Amino acid sequence: MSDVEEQHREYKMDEDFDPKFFKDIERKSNIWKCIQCGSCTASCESGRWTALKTRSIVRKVVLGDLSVLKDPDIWLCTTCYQCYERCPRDVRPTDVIMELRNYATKLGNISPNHRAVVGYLKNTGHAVPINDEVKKRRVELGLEELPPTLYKFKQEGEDKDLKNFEKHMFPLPPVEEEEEKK
Amino acid sequence: MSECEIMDEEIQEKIQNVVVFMCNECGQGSANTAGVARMAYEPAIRIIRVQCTGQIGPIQIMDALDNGADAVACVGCCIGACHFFNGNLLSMHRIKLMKKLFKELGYSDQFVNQYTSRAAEGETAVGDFEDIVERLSTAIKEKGTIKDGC
Amino acid sequence: MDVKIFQFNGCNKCFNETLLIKLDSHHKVQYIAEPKTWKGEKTEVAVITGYILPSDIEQLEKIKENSAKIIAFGNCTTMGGVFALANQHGYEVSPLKNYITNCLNVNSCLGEIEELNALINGDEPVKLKPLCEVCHRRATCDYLDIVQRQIELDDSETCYNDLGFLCNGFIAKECKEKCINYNTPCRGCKPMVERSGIRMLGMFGTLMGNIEMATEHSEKGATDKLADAEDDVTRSLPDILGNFFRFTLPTSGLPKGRIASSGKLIEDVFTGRLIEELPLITGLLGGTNSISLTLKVIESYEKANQIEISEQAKKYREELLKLEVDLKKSVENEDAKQYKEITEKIRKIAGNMNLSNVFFGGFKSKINENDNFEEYKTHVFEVVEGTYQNGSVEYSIDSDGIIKEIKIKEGKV
Amino acid sequence: MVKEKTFAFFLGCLMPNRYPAIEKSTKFVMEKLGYSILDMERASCCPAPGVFRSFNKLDWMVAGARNLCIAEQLDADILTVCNGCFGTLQEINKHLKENEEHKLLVNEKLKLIGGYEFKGTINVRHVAEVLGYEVGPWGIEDMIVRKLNARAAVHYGCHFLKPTRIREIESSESPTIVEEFIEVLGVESVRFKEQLTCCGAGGGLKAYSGDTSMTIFGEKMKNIDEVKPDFILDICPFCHLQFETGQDYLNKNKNCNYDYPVIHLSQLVAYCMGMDQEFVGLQYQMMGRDYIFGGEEIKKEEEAI
Amino acid sequence: MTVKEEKIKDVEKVDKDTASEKSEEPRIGVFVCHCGHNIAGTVDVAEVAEYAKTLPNVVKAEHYMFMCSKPGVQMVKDSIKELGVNRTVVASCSKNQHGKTFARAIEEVGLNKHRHQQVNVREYCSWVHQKEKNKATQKAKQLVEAGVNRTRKLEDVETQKISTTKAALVIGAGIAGLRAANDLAELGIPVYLIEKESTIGGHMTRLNKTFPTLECPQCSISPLTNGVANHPLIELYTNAQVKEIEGSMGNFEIEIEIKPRYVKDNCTSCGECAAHCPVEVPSEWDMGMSMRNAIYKAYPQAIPATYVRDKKNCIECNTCINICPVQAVDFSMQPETKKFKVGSIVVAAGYDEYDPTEIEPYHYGQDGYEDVITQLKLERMLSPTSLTNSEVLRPSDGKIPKNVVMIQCVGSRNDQVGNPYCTGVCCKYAIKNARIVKEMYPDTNVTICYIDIRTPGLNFEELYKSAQEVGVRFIRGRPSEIVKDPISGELRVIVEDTLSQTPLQLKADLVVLSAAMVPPEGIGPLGSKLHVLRSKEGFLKEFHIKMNPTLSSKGGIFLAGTIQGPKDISETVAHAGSAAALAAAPLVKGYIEKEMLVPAIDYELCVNCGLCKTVCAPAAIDIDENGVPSVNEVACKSCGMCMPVCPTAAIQLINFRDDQLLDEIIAVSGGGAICE
Repeated sequence: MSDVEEQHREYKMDEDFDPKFFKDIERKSNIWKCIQCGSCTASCESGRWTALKTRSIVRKVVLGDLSVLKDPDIWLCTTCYQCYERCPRDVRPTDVIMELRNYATKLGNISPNHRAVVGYLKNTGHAVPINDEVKKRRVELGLEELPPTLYKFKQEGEDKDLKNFEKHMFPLPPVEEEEEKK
Repeated sequence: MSECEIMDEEIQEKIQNVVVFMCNECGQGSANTAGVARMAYEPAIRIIRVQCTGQIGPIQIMDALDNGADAVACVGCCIGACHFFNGNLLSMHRIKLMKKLFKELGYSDQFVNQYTSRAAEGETAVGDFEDIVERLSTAIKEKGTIKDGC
Repeated sequence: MDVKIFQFNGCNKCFNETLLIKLDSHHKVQYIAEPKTWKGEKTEVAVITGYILPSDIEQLEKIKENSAKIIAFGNCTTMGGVFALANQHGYEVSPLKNYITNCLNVNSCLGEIEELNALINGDEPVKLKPLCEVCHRRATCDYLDIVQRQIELDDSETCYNDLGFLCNGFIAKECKEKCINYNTPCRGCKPMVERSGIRMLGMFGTLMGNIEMATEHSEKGATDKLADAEDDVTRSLPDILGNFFRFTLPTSGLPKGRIASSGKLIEDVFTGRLIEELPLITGLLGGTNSISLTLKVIESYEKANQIEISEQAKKYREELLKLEVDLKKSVENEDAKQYKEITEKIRKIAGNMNLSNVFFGGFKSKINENDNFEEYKTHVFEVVEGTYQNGSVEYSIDSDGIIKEIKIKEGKV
Repeated sequence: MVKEKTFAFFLGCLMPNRYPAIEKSTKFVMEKLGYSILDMERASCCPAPGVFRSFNKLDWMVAGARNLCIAEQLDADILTVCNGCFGTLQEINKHLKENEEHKLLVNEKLKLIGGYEFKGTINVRHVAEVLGYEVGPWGIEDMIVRKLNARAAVHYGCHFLKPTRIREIESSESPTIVEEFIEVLGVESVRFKEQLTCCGAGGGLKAYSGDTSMTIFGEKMKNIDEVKPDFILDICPFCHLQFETGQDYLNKNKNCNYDYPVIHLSQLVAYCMGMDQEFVGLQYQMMGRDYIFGGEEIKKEEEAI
Repeated sequence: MTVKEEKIKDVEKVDKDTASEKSEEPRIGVFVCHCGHNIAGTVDVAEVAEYAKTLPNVVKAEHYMFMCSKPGVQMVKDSIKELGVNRTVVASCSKNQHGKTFARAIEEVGLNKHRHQQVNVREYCSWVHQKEKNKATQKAKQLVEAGVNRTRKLEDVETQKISTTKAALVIGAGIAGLRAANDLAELGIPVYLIEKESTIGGHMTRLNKTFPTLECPQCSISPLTNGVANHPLIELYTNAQVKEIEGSMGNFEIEIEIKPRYVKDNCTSCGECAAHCPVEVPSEWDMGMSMRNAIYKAYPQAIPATYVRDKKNCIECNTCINICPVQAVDFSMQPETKKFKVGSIVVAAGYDEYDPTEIEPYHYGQDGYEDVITQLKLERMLSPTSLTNSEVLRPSDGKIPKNVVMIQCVGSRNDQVGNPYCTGVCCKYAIKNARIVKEMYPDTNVTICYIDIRTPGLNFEELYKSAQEVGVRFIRGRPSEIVKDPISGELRVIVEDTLSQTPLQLKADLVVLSAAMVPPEGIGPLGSKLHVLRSKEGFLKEFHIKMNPTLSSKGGIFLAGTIQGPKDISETVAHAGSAAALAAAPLVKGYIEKEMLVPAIDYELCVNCGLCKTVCAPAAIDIDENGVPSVNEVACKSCGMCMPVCPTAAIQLINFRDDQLLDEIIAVSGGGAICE
């Protein structure tokens, strides 16, 4: 933690970190133009109730403070795009947060639930898999039991695409110990 | 500048002199603004001050190309904003025919171009310059320089 | 005086024309149709006709060291001429002055014998007016709204350019052939300025000034897209080279063409030209065969597209063909007087030795005072894509009327 | 050129796997309106804009592009009923059409996945936008056989309108598209406080921290409760889910007792166009199971299922 | 033909004269400037100078730290005196920065100033190629060589005096216009002052108090308004707009259109007509805060005092006609146009208040949100002449608000609405109004939500402090939204206090938006009539932001006040004063100097095609009955557009002739000595 404060004081990035980090964000938004007016935080639905302060996240990125990547707050955004809509300098905070999440994921900072969701996608092709009760309902409603999605074809034994999903998509870093403890 | 970074070496070798006729109004204005703002661009750009791009005819353009220029461009005010009524538009039409002519001769039509810029905004001038170099280098990649033929 | 006349490559019109020197002068004239065979003896005046290729360099050297005065006669020799259009395909047709810098020039296609005489005798060269001053059409010179490739021939007062029928007369000097008198816009074989083609380009480019176009800005602020886009301006000029640089390509300072060559220079001259210009060009470079060649080209097209020809027109054409035969004879036995008569007859019908008056579907202007022009008057015809063949000539044009390829089976025209 | 009046029907996850009734209704409505609906075989999750985009933007685009490719093969515009799916697919489609560099990247990866290639020939549509603008109140008027008489709290959700610069549907501050449409169905939209805020489900928040999600939702419910609507009308199965489970959660943990039926636009329209209440499927839902639409028949009800 | 022959003859004669002059062989002096490190830091100036020495006709090549400094200029002069240099090249900054300096210098020692060639190696070379020193030096050499080649053939161009019309036009009678008109008139110049509204005084008359001293604007402006209205040299036209503007610097021809007042000047402004007029519409002047009749006077103190009839809303009941004691009302009045000649034009068209409806989260102007108003409306409420007797009342229910929230940067500093600029006066007037309100109602909470408080300059920070002292709350944060509770109907402003990082919901009875200043409506047409450039924000563009902020892009047309960009009153007045002074200069002097940089026609080549006339925009080419063209030197704008169209290159712009350009082109396109 102390070293993070250190960075804080000196506004420097640690060298071993991919320098493309800020470049990407810069390219995807106008982050350096932020005037810290607070429109984003004010319009933030989640921020009213939680510690999420969009403005200060943006600030941290501008200052190159990497503690922001470990910050759980970035996962509290509901991507409602209200800040995106109202920012007078067109900073697009939502995109910034999305980028941050990407990097956080790379660093393994990702919640178990989210891991689970990725799991679902990889083996059913759905973030929310079907269950028997719904199958029943579908039949009652006069729909086919399984929607004609990947999952159905997997049942029919043809799941080439899903295998490829497994192989190529959404690689997640291995679970860290303390996370497992949780 | 970004262009000359991406541009591979031997192409850049081939781009030595790009003659840019800039009108006395927006053209010069934007180039000066760019200069004052220290906006870097490809050093091959050579600016010639003229009263209005309407003054530059095919003769001048061919002169430049004959004497070794790799490309020629006219930079004037925005269409409709010419300080002398319609010089930039007339120039534009002549350049169209020049381009056609080059096509007929089997060359790329990117050796001559018409651009516009806005005096207040240096980035327009730099944008034009970058665009010239960009197009020229692609043209060279495809069909070679104008000198290769002769 | 001792005059030697050399025919290099190209058509032999100018060469034949020089027969006329004999008429009203006592020069000792010698005609050398094959410079390669020429031994090379001292001479006072060497007149050179035809276009020059790099391969001719040693003959030229020979001529250079043997002759006191060298005169380039006719457009091909002075500025590359119509054959130089082949340079578009990478040939190196070049004017004499590229090799012999101090030569005297008699421009225009075909060359004018008065000027030649003047130069031979070393008199004051003939002073010539600008073409527009002798042209009976009058110009308002406003911006062009539209560019015409063919016009109906009823208006003989207005300047061609005002009709949208691009004419290069502005840069030309007055000449004997006077295509403009036969409803044919000038192509500037006798320019009064350097690099006339490029000047014309500048002029017409400007005159198209109020053919409007959309303005769009790229985020960089550059509007070059405008100049890139195909639009009315470029579409209306399908063949800039052929129309503005027909006679002056090598001297215009344009880079050498890179279009693939068909292998035969004469064919490369034609490819890329416009169908409605075709008879003029064949007329130019056919030499003693130009009449038959031109008529072949025309008739093949007429047949294919059912353009019917009046009896009168047919009559005149046959007449022309006969005359062509006689002309050949007169040339063979170097009979100047006969040559003169025949050429005058041809001029009467075809307008000039370039056959400006001959066109698809008839003739462009009245031939005899007393006959009814309407009978054999040409009209605007449609451009029909296709391949047209007539005896030794075969050519194909695309939908824009641009000649894609052409085959001329006869040997050297 | 894509087929006229034909849609590749993109199911997504929640609709087929939780609320099949919405799927049923949408098909019913669109076919009644003379559209032909094509199944998108082997379609997957869109994938969800909040969640998967957070993990890896490129893969998110790839998976989305894959779905687009399926529709491109069918050569028909995509129809979605979900803001999430709409958001993802519309954004990816638009982005890849404009951004060559990314298009290349994505196409490379698509080859690995299964020899797909993104061409960018189609568009992505949301059922609410199709009904609101293409069919329009004017168009639906003589198609309906029942006219309700009810007050609804309309919830637009976020990704349907925002970001406006990408969606280009209408202003996100005071949208009227759904209101104007349902007015014809005899449904009055009641304005409530902070109507346009998020339901709290999006952005992976529901998965990440249920409590926060519920806090936000609680506030929303409070505002809705103030105006006492007959039911809550949404245009997104995910919001749908949030409203359902959310009310339940609040009842259990925050000792409220809400019982507002949650109804998707398709369900409403389907009912008004003559589909029987049982197919609207309220009985399967957690809230307002025994809510009866009522409303008077304005036409002899023909070929109702 | 005779005509032409004559022409040819006298041209030949002229040629001979110039020929003799040309024959003296060029001796060129080249001077390379270091410009401190600006040039020398990148370009090897010594090397460039050395290279210059090697060029033909160059007799002197020097490099020096600051060529524009006195010794530098002296250097140039000396070289002319001592070495008989007759053409100079200075490689330093841009032509319009110091080109004149050296031109003047060589003129002082008897050379025609057109023999100086400015080479720009700073903006075009050193500043933009700082990373590539070698290439930059190479380029500099080429540029210098080009300059040398160019100067070699430069011809003398004499300057001609053109007399000016001693009168000025001032567009707009706001504070800026009034100031300018007054100053011009005081210099003895007749002024035509036109105003599109029916009264003069502009925005300033609407205000309640002016910062920082809380003075009464009416009191400060009325001397000026009265003064102008009664000035013998000022002709005032209200309800008037510019219809057409012809001509150029020194001699403009103006046509204005005057809309009828329908009330003759014998009006005694007794007010009977208004009193009996049945029509009532919201008053524009009062920002719709009060009503006016269809025949009205904008406000009691309005000048001119004559009433005016609003034809659009009039129902033509003729009451006013019958009731008027002096029969001043006359519906038959027609719009009239007036023409006059002037020498200079001052544009003082002022500004508009930004319309916040564009920013939807604030719901301005939507029903249910009547209590969201702009500062100008608040000014009207507070002002002594207001309907509310300067009480602050909620438009919705007429109650005195308990909570007033002011929102800054509405339409300023906002890329989304395309106004990136800071208006710069909002903070000041917001603080002023906040303080006034707080002082009026001590138990009302007045809050200002700001991004940054910008109160530069004397007395403004003090104003800020005084506001804090009386208890105005300042919250640093830009409100994202104004929400209305559908049930209680109360407004809340949602904002983050960025300093304490807390999201707040401020209860607000009255929300005041500090709206930006934007270019006035109809500036576009006016701008194009005047042929002046506009900045991308839409204001009229000044010639040079620092050195010449009052001259427009077109000579003879000057900008006064907010038409050039947002300003407060004192800045506006100063700006207007300077505009007036500059506009007056050529008129007082009586002439302007025009350089005869015009085309010359070679009549031997000319084929009388007349194309040059076709393309000449200022119609500076006359064609005589024989079709022979000639150049009208005064009208010519030296654009050279006639050159490329001339098929025979007969018409050539002096010093831009084909061959002169060719020399320069050869050098820069690499055909020059340097690349061989």
